[in-house]
Amino acid sequence: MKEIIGTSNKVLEVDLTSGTFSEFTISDQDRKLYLGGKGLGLKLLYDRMPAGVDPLGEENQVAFMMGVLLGTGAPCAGRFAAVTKSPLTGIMVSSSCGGPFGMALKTSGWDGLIIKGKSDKPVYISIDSAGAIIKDAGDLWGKDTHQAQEVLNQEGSGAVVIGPAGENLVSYANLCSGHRFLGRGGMGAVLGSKNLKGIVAKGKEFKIIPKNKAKFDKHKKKALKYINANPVSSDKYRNYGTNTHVNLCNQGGILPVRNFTKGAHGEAHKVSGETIKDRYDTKFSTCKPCSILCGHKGTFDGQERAVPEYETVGLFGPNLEIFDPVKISEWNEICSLAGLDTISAGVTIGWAMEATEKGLIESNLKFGSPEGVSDILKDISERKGLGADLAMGTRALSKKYGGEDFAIQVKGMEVPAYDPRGCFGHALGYATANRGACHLSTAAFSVEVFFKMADPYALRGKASFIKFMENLYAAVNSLHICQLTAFPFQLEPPLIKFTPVPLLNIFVTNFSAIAMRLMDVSLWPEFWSSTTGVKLSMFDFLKVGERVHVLERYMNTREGISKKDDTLPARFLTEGRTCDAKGRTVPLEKMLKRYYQVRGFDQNGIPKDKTLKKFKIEKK
Amino acid sequence: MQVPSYYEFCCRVKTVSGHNALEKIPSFLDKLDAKAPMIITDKGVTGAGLITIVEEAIKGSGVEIKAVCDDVPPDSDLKVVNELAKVYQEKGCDSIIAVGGGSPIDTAKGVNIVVSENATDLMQFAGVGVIKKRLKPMIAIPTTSGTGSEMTLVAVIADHEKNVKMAFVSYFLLPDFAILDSRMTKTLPPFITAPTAMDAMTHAIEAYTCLGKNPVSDATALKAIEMISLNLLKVVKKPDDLDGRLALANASALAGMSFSNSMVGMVHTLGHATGGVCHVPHGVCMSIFLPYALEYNMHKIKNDLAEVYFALAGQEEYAKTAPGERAEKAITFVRQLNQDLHDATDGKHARCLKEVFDREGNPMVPKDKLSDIVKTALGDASQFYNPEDFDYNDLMFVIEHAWEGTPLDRSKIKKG
Amino acid sequence: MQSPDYYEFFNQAKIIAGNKGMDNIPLELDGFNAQKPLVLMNKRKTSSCLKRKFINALGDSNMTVGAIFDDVADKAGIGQINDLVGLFRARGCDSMVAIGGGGVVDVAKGVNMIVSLGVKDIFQFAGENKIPDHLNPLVIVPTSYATGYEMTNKALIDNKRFISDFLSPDVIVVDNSMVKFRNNQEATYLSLISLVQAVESYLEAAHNPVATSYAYVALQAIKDNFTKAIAKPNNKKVSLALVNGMVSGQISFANSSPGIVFALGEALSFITGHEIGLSLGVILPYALDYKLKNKSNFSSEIWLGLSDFDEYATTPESEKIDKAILFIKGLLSGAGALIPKSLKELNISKNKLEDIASLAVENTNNKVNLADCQKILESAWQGEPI
Amino acid sequence: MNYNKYPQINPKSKFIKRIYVSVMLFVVGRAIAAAAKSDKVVKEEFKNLRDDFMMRLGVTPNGPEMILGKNEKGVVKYMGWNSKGKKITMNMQIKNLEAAMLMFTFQESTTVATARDRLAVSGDLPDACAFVRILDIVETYLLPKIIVKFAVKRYPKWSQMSPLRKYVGRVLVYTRTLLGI
Repeated sequence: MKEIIGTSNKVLEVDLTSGTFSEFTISDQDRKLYLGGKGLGLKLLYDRMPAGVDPLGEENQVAFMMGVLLGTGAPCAGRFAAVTKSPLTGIMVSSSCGGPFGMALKTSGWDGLIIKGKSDKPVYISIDSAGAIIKDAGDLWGKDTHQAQEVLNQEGSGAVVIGPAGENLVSYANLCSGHRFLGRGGMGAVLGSKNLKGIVAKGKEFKIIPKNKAKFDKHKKKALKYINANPVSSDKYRNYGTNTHVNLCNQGGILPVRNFTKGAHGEAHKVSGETIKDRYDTKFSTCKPCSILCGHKGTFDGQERAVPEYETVGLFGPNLEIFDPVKISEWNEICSLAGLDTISAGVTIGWAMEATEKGLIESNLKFGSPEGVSDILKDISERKGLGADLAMGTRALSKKYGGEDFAIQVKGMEVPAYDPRGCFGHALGYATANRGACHLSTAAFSVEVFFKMADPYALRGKASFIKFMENLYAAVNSLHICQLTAFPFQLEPPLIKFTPVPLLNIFVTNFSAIAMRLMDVSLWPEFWSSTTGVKLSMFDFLKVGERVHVLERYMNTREGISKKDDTLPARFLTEGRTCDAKGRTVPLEKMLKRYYQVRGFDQNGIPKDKTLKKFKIEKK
Repeated sequence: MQVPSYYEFCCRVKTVSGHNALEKIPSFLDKLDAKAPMIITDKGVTGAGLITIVEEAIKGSGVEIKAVCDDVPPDSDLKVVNELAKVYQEKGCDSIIAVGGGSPIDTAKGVNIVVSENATDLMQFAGVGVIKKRLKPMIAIPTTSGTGSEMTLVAVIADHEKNVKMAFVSYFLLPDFAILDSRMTKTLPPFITAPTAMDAMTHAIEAYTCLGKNPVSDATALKAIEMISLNLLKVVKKPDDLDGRLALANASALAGMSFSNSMVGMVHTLGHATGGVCHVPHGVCMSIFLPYALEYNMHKIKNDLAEVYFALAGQEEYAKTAPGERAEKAITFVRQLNQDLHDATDGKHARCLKEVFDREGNPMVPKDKLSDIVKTALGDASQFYNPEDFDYNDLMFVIEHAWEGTPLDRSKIKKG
Repeated sequence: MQSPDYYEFFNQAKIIAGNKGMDNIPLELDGFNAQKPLVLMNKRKTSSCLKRKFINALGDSNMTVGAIFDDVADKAGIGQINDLVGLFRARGCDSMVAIGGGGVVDVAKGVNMIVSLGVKDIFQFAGENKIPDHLNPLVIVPTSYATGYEMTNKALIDNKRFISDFLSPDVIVVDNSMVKFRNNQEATYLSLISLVQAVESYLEAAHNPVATSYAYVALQAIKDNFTKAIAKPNNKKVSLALVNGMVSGQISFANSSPGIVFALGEALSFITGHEIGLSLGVILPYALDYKLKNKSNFSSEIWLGLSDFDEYATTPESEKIDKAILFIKGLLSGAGALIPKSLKELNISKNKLEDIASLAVENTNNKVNLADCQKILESAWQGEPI
Repeated sequence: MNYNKYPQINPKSKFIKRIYVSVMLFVVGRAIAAAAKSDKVVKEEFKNLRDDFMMRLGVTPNGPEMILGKNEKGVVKYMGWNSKGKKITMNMQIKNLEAAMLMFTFQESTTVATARDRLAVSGDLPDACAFVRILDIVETYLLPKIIVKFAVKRYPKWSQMSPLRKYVGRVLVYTRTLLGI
């Protein structure tokens, strides 16, 4: 088998309009400044796509970017990213996935794939090291994500496809590869609008060898040690998957209950990862390769189904006041097959239930009753009846029917299953995250609520804390490696591991700026440089993260984003949770002001020229 | 435009104006879900056949006029009010339409208090802000385009037995609707049109020049002045000019808005008194005293008066006149207007007190009454809104000139 | 001038403006036989000290405040309204006081509908003249923030329009301790709202002697103070004058038929989320140019509002409108960077214009013409006069 | 919704201002009574008033206030701050304490206050008019010219009030006000 030392730096560019493809190489500078994955994807689109294009129009482009570490056997690196302009939010969206497509494309010798143009009839793309062939997908159209993949996988070792939801341009339809998803922001609709049912790559043509093998293996050992030593990754996630969050969130009062009104619920334990594990004997079903092993499947009354991730459980469960794992797993499956984002779907249905209650719309959806949910999910993916409206997402919905105050979305993207009124840092993260309400851009809830390393209600230092987390994860997603490694890689290094938590808390809460500087995140850059052979210090690494974040922000401001959009649903700003006697609401303004300062944005949230200059982003 | 450091403005009346505005009455009554109005008016109005127009406009709309009472005397009083209230209750009415000038409208306000509060003694509601609930729906249809009482929150009702006049002040006394319809003023004879319009003119000018002025009342006042000076003579010469009539009606309403918020000064101080002592029609007093009061206050209101001149004479004249002379010109203009009206009504429109005659043609203001008038005047509240202070002697000095019809000797005016 | 063949004018509100204005609230409410108001604020839109100032102003009156709810959302929603109805009844309130603008007032009007008429669902009243009867007294204390509907007979709840004379406030208290602008952006946006509203009530279509009198007041206030406000936004005199103007502007607007500029600005801010004042500022000049094409649209009196007697009198009739429009453009360019020169500069993507135009038409139920809307937006986006 | 987060509020009483206004009312009341004895014009004005004249000048809604009227002998007297059991023929109410402060700190003259509708009068208006005129004269006695110039529309000229009369009057009024005789 042929070998690739480090990276191939080859990107395949397919134009569906003309039906042709071409390839180009990534410049060393882009590679150094944007690493790969999300970051590089954004940069490529920034160079290729003008502002103000219609997300579902011909001019919109999708970039699939394979991480540098993908295929090297680095732990938890079996992931790839996709970047495009979202029909849900109208701004840039990036997503990460652990499905087989990534490995397949990379081992066909490609570091990335850019799709542009629009086919006039349903097609799919078949890729190998020689290039791409566009084939008719007439008989695939209408198939669900699994059937479609079965067909495509006959031509290769990994595919990514859309389901009916994507074909019907549901604005939060997603992409499916294996049983993993590029979940958020409606990328499915973008492919659907291009009449592209799926992409399959031959794979297994190349072997990926790190430049500096010895150094690489050293770090790999260290990484595995950390992962297996860390209680979160080696115990919680490995045993219960992300659903271990249910109890933690419930105790912390940040569980979404009844469309984000309560914050906690007595029956939450019924849907916790722990309960699911011992009631539905779960087995591993993970990304490949992976060493954390958070993904599971289980047997729900007789049928083997994937165990829903925490977001799905939280938003289909407590958020609708339903505590039946079987139902939730069933709905999860419906979404998987149709290619629907479960977060947006869950929140949208939550909105529909409350709107029905308040007489803004008419439906049979009611909090606490599973009745009608599976039907509405199908209707959404087929855009039938009320489903057609729900398919627009909560922002458009609430603009049409009213009820914007309880439309739980930011910049058009529905809020994941962490109630920001219990973790102000995370709240700021929601407001400033580039793709809209996103729990992954900071994941601050874990530090504030799970590990209690910062006072969740304090405002001091939140700005620089959030800035750091955003930068870190932007960089991690550009490597690209699983974000869950953040727990072991950050918490296991001695300095943090051996400082007592209360002390950490005081330090992070009051001197976050310094605390963040002392954070040892060297492991990630080491992996990258040992693979590419290009030097990358820890500070370069974080600077890349910042660069990526600022670039994405700048691209969004060209789409009209400014301070007015960096906000939260009225519910979080004006109503307290019932579980919180103080009835606290998020004092966003104060944090935002400071955040813009530390970010180098003006007070309207637009990156200053000198900030752009600092990161070598040329204004367009 | 200077914004005073404090002011109040209120006009809760919905004003409806048009050549066929009356036809809207049913829909308005419906809005306030009323369908059985009682019409209160005076003989003059019925005589002129105005009520028939109103009835025509309402006919066939589901609204049924339960009673038409046209026996309101010019100086209405408590007795009348109580009688009408009885009628209202007996006939089971649910709203009031007042058609006419000051007297019917004030009476209607009184009736409304009695029927809404189920009052046995109206007088217990006298005073400021005693009435604290919404009254029955009331529509006012002015027929004189002068008094502006359709726009005021005051009702003055006399009790001739006890021989006292009581003022009722409450925002709930404002009619819900004031309907200005050109047909209602069309038949008003020139020699009455003239003084009533001058009455409105006075309201507007005093509103603009007295102490209670505020930006909003200024704006409405200016409009009113402009509309009157443009249309008054035209209408007096050509009584059936409907557009002119409508303009005057509008002007009077606008003036009403202004003065009911900014209050009025010396002209009214003397005017009320003259009316009270010698029963000279209000409008007549207004048109006579206006120029004199302006002269008396001149040194305090020079700038405002200059702006009034803009509205009076129009922009060309205003531009032509040197800034220093505009105020003077304004007074001359008013005098001239009185003169023109005098000619146009072949002498029926009085320019000075000695020219005021009653129907039998004998003078209504004998010179020896002047001091009585002044004494009464000193008890009139409007004096506090007048820019310049005055005492007995000042008033005598002014009214004597007004009687003779000779301009004031300014040197004699005491300036503070 | 002649008066039009037909017009209606209504301003329910008593305006109390100036020094110690708020101290009159107890008396005014007592005049309606009300002693216990529920007070609404939006602490994110008004500076924090206003709450204290309000309470102090009520000192030594027998009035109790049922509650001061300062968490009103920016946009009125039925959920919060129902919550507040609960609070209103729990405290046995009998009247509403709204401090500020936008959602605060809409919510107040919503609550008032329910508690006054004792209904469960207010959406039965959505639309024109659906409200059957008088509501409880509503006092509005404008601050430096407004959206253009507060003083009118309109309310916007869950994006549904309520239009009825019974929705107009009963008392408007412009107290000079409450109106100070926090920054010149706020000042600009507020002024622009009343500027547009006033200008549009000078359109011949809606020419109404009383309404234009109010519009005149608004224009005068803006003419004298707009530029000052940009230089010194926290000057009390200036902000008092401008907020006064805003009140008059809204009243004239409430009595004129809906104008195209305001409709467009409203639609623009609804779809893009920009402040309505800003949206109006960007659109106004282009709309004016468009209107200019047939002058008959305007009454030359608009120039009187923007100049003074001497200047007006000495301007030849034919030039008055041009001068007025020139003056307005002057004001806008005076605001410099506060008002972008085009929608493009605002980064509004072109594919949104269509929706904006049709929304504007829908909101005014077809009282404005779609083609006009599109033309104006187009040129406003390009930044080139038609 | 958590009601306790939004408590009921009973605005405090403005103690200092109340005291100040009460004192001023007291002084004014006594001064008028005094002037009624010392100054012929004031005397004249009062003579024309009805015999059972009894007026209240106060602040709505809950005071302070002062009562002034003629006693059975027809002598004008300051009758304290409690209107109980007195037949008020003319009632002058200042709309609120702040308005009263503005008046009694001479930021707003009586004229301006009336023009700004800060006073509400009920009862026979002629009496009220007379009273305001009296008030103006008394002010000229009590206060230095600089203040009064703003307080009244026109400051009495030599012809109307010779310095002699003014200063003698002032002394008399002050002593009587203080001693209450």
